[in-house]
Amino acid sequence: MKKIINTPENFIPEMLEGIYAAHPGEVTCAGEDLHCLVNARKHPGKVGIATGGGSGHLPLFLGYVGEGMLDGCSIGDVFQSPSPEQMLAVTKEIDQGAGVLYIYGNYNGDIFNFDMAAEMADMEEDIRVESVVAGEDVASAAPAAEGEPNKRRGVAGIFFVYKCAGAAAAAGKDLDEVKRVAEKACANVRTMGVALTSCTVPRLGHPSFEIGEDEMEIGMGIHGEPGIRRGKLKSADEIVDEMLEPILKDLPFREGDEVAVLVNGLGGTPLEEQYVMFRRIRQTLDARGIKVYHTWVGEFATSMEMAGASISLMRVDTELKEYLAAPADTPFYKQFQL
Amino acid sequence: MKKIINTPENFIPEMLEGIYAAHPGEVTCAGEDLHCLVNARKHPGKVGIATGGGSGHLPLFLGYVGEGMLDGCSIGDVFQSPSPEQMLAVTKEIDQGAGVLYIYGNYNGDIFNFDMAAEMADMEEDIRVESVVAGEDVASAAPAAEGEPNKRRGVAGIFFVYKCAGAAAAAGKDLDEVKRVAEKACANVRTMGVALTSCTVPRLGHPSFEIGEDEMEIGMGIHGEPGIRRGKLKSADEIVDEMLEPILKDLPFREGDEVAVLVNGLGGTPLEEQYVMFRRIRQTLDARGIKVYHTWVGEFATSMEMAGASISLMRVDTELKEYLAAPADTPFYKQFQL
Amino acid sequence: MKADGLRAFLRAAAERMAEKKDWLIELDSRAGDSDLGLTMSDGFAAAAKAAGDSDLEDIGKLAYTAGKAMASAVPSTMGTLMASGLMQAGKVLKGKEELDAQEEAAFFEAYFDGVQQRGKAKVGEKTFLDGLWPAAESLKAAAEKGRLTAEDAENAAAAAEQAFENTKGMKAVHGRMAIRGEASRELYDPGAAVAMLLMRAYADTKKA
Amino acid sequence: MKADGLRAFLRAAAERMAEKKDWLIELDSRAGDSDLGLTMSDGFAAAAKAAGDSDLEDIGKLAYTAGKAMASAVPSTMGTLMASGLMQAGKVLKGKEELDAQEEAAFFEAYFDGVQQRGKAKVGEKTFLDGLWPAAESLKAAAEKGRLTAEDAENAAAAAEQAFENTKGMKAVHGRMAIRGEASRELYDPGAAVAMLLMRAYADTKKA
Ligand SMILES: Nc1ncnc2c1ncn2[C@@H]1O[C@H](COP(=O)(O)OP(=O)(O)O)[C@@H](O)[C@H]1O
Ligand SMILES: Nc1ncnc2c1ncn2[C@@H]1O[C@H](COP(=O)(O)OP(=O)(O)O)[C@@H](O)[C@H]1O
Ligand SMILES: [Mg+2]
Ligand SMILES: [Mg+2]
Ligand SMILES: [Mg+2]
Ligand SMILES: [Mg+2]
Repeated sequence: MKKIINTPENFIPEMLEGIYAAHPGEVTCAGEDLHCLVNARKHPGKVGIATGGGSGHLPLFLGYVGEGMLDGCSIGDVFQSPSPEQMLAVTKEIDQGAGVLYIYGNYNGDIFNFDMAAEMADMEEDIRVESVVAGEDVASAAPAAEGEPNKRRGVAGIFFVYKCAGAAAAAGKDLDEVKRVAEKACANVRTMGVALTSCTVPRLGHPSFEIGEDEMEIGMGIHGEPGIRRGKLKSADEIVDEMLEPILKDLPFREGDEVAVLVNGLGGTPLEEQYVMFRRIRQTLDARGIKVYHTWVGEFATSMEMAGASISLMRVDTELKEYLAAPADTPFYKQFQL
Repeated sequence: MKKIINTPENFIPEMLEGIYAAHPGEVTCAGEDLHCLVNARKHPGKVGIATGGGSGHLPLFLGYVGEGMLDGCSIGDVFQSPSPEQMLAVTKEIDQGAGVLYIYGNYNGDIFNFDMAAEMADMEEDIRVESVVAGEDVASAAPAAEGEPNKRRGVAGIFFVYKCAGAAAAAGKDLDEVKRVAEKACANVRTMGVALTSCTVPRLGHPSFEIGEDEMEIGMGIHGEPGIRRGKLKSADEIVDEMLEPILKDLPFREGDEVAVLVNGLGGTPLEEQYVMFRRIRQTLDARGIKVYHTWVGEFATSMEMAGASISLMRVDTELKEYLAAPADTPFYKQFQL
Repeated sequence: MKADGLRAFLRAAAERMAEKKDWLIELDSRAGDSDLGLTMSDGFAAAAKAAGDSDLEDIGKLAYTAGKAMASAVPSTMGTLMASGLMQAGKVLKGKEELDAQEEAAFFEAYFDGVQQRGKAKVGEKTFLDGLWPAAESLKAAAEKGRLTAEDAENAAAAAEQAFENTKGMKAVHGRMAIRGEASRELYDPGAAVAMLLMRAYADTKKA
Repeated sequence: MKADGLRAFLRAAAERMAEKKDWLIELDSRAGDSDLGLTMSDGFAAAAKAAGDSDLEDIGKLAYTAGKAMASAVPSTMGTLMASGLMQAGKVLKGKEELDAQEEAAFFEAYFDGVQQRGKAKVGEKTFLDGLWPAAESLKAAAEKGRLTAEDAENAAAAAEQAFENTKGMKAVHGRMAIRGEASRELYDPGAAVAMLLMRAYADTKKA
């Protein structure tokens, strides 16, 4: 385990100290707890949006707190959920009288804690909270049957959900409307990942999983959850084909559709390789008559030093495009009006 | 070597195809050669700024071509200089009648090629070209004696040079003035790096250097050039101290100075760890009475999948702050007015 | 049972979890992320401490307080579920300074409900619920006779132990273990092991 | 020497570089980035091809053309330096369709100057210049007598060979090898090896 840290125990608190020190005036902490990060600028009357989850995924989660995106975020230790108390502290801090929307990924621990926090916000603080749970990893489960809960993991595609909901809230929409936009984004996004190497959780000190020197795992989750197929490392084009096919089939994405594309590096895979992947994605989309509205390439949801990448597509219409196009300004994510 | 590529030979051309496909309307290529990338938007009468160098360092070099930064860039294969002909093609494309400034790193091959390109631009195209060579890696050589050439490598600190010169050019300054600003930025920036793992040049197929499972090299260059000291991996605070001390001594940075700080990930080191590093940097600067004007943390000049980081400090005054604060918008780097 | 009885129970639970920490880590490492030993020993220690530090006589409020302490100490899946169990028991028993046999059995029923409502799992889906359910049922039946003895508690603990054994063979549908699909049948459920330790701690308390 | 002589010389240089490709890679791998074998064989092949494809009779223009082809084919340190050498020779000899002995020696002097001006190294700093310089001097002296024979070329090649041997012991101050500091004294300079092969190719041409 080769990490630039002091001790595993202090890793996340020290990282947070660094973040507050680097971005004064942009983010600040709610109460005394470093794990509760909020936008330093307040917008009276605006719907608040909070997220949260385990650490180790920067710029996810707290990196999207800022203008035009989210208002607050609570984070736990590496790959561990923050507590309901922390979520509540963020909720109280960001509520501007218009209620709060939670947007987070579909993981047991996060769901339980956000649900408990929502109950506490309602019972103890009289804050109306709604929740949207992102789960778009097509490799993680079959699509949910009518009336059944969605079992799919939430991964990098949540970026699109944040972006659209954040823009809707910034545009002054009310809680129901912001929630509807977030749900619409969720319903239209699909993701698939590939992992080449494991990361190491500092407290554990050993790689989360074993993977051969010449192997890859298609469909693996961002904590090392098993994917669809373990096999020999193939060429970039073959890897992309194997990831894109299930994504396209799932929604499905059809000729004439317009999509936003996100190529996301998991941490250890250079930007150069991500662009080699996008080249193939673009070729395939062109060949299928699927139009690309806009492309994002880079690290949006990582798994510390894990090598690998994910591809997310979101089908867009005029409304989602308008929200995607709106400017955003956080310490970790900046976008001018498209 | 675990890379998401097709073949080593096609790695860079395919990456470039991906970049052009992902950012239409922002960047375009000069002539027919993918390796010659220019801003798609032209600004008549503006001084053109070109850079260039080997591939494998994204977002360096081509990532800084865009509004408020650079106008064009030629790149070679991984860690290989582009040719004078390619540099000339970029020069011709970006010249808007006000001349062109080359800003690039202090490497033999790049110097020879840029010099040849400058001669060709002068002789064949009647374009006035000036050059500023960035070399701020304090680990790479002693400071140049009076009248002697600077032997230091140019590394991540060149970002500050691009930013300041780019803002000066965008503000309508003439070639001499933009060159003066670039030189001033160069004179005030210092960098030091640390490497934890090697990267692998795809064509070679083996790591560029050997390094033990528990070792680090302080001062190593971004192509694996030897540093100051190879030793056991230490704690984040100790590593930062060992890097920061020589930087502070070199200029020197003194009590009362104001600085811009850049913590740069080399590719394989997660953002989380970079912020742990910044925490210590900030503590030290605070203790020395050195004021931080603004902080940049992230990947600005990488070495593909190499794990490690560098720290750059630039001493700033009113003029440099004004140029740093100006907005910038490239596909890889976005900044709102500070 | 009075408030001090609940304090003793939580202390015993914390001791049991601490004692079996490595075993829980081991169980969880096969299926999940190896954190269960740490979260359960830390979580019950936090609950026991919160209860010990409080001078509440109201058993319901005390259970609720202990649950909240657990939730903020260990916000993992099982941490939050255990907190939800304690908090639900707290809501149901609020206002009581002493529990009769049926109320004592109801404590575990409410605990079960709290976990069930939070986690939305059903019995048979290879979770903590499968460990707790037979024990809670056994206590409920025993309480019909008007008092709960050390032997009744011992029987409940034995039922939980058997129930833990029975999780081998079940297919996981929740949490990280669900990822293993059919292969999960070969593993014991770590959450059910926690239920067994919890009932064992209850038997310890009744014996003392 | 006429234009066709230059074409033959460049062809011979390309052959020599191709033949010694692995050896150059090996030399460069100890000090640099192992690319020299590839860049020199590709670079001289490009120069030879450009010269072969052109029907210029002007030796100066032909050398310049070959140099430019080399520069765009292999923009590495040595690629650009060799291109600069050819281009400088081209500038000096522009307008000549046939070289007399002194002009033929001047070709190598100009080549030396081109490399020197581009790279700003001095003799003794362990570079290509140290390999070429004694050979160019030797040809210049031989040319005093009015003609340059195969034997003169052979002597120049031998001088370059000796000069290459002498680079061991010198301390590198340019390029990647300079990073090694004092330790560079133990290595031969790969660029000087190229000078030796170049002069060997010249001797080949004069013999043929
Ligand atoms: N929905 C659920 N309801 C009840 N228990 C659950 C549920 N999901 C998971 N569990 C229990 O949680 C245990 C794992 O707990 P824990 O290690 O905290 O989870 P993780 O570390 O994966 O978040 C499982 O063995 C199972 O008994
Ligand atoms: N300034 C210079 N002038 C002349 N020759 C030089 C100079 N710098 C380096 N060289 C020569 O270049 C050789 C290395 O060439 P090359 O492998 O192309 O360099 P690199 O791959 O390091 O860019 C050295 O052995 C040396 O002879
Ligand atoms: Mg990275
Ligand atoms: Mg676990
Ligand atoms: Mg070399
Ligand atoms: Mg080279």
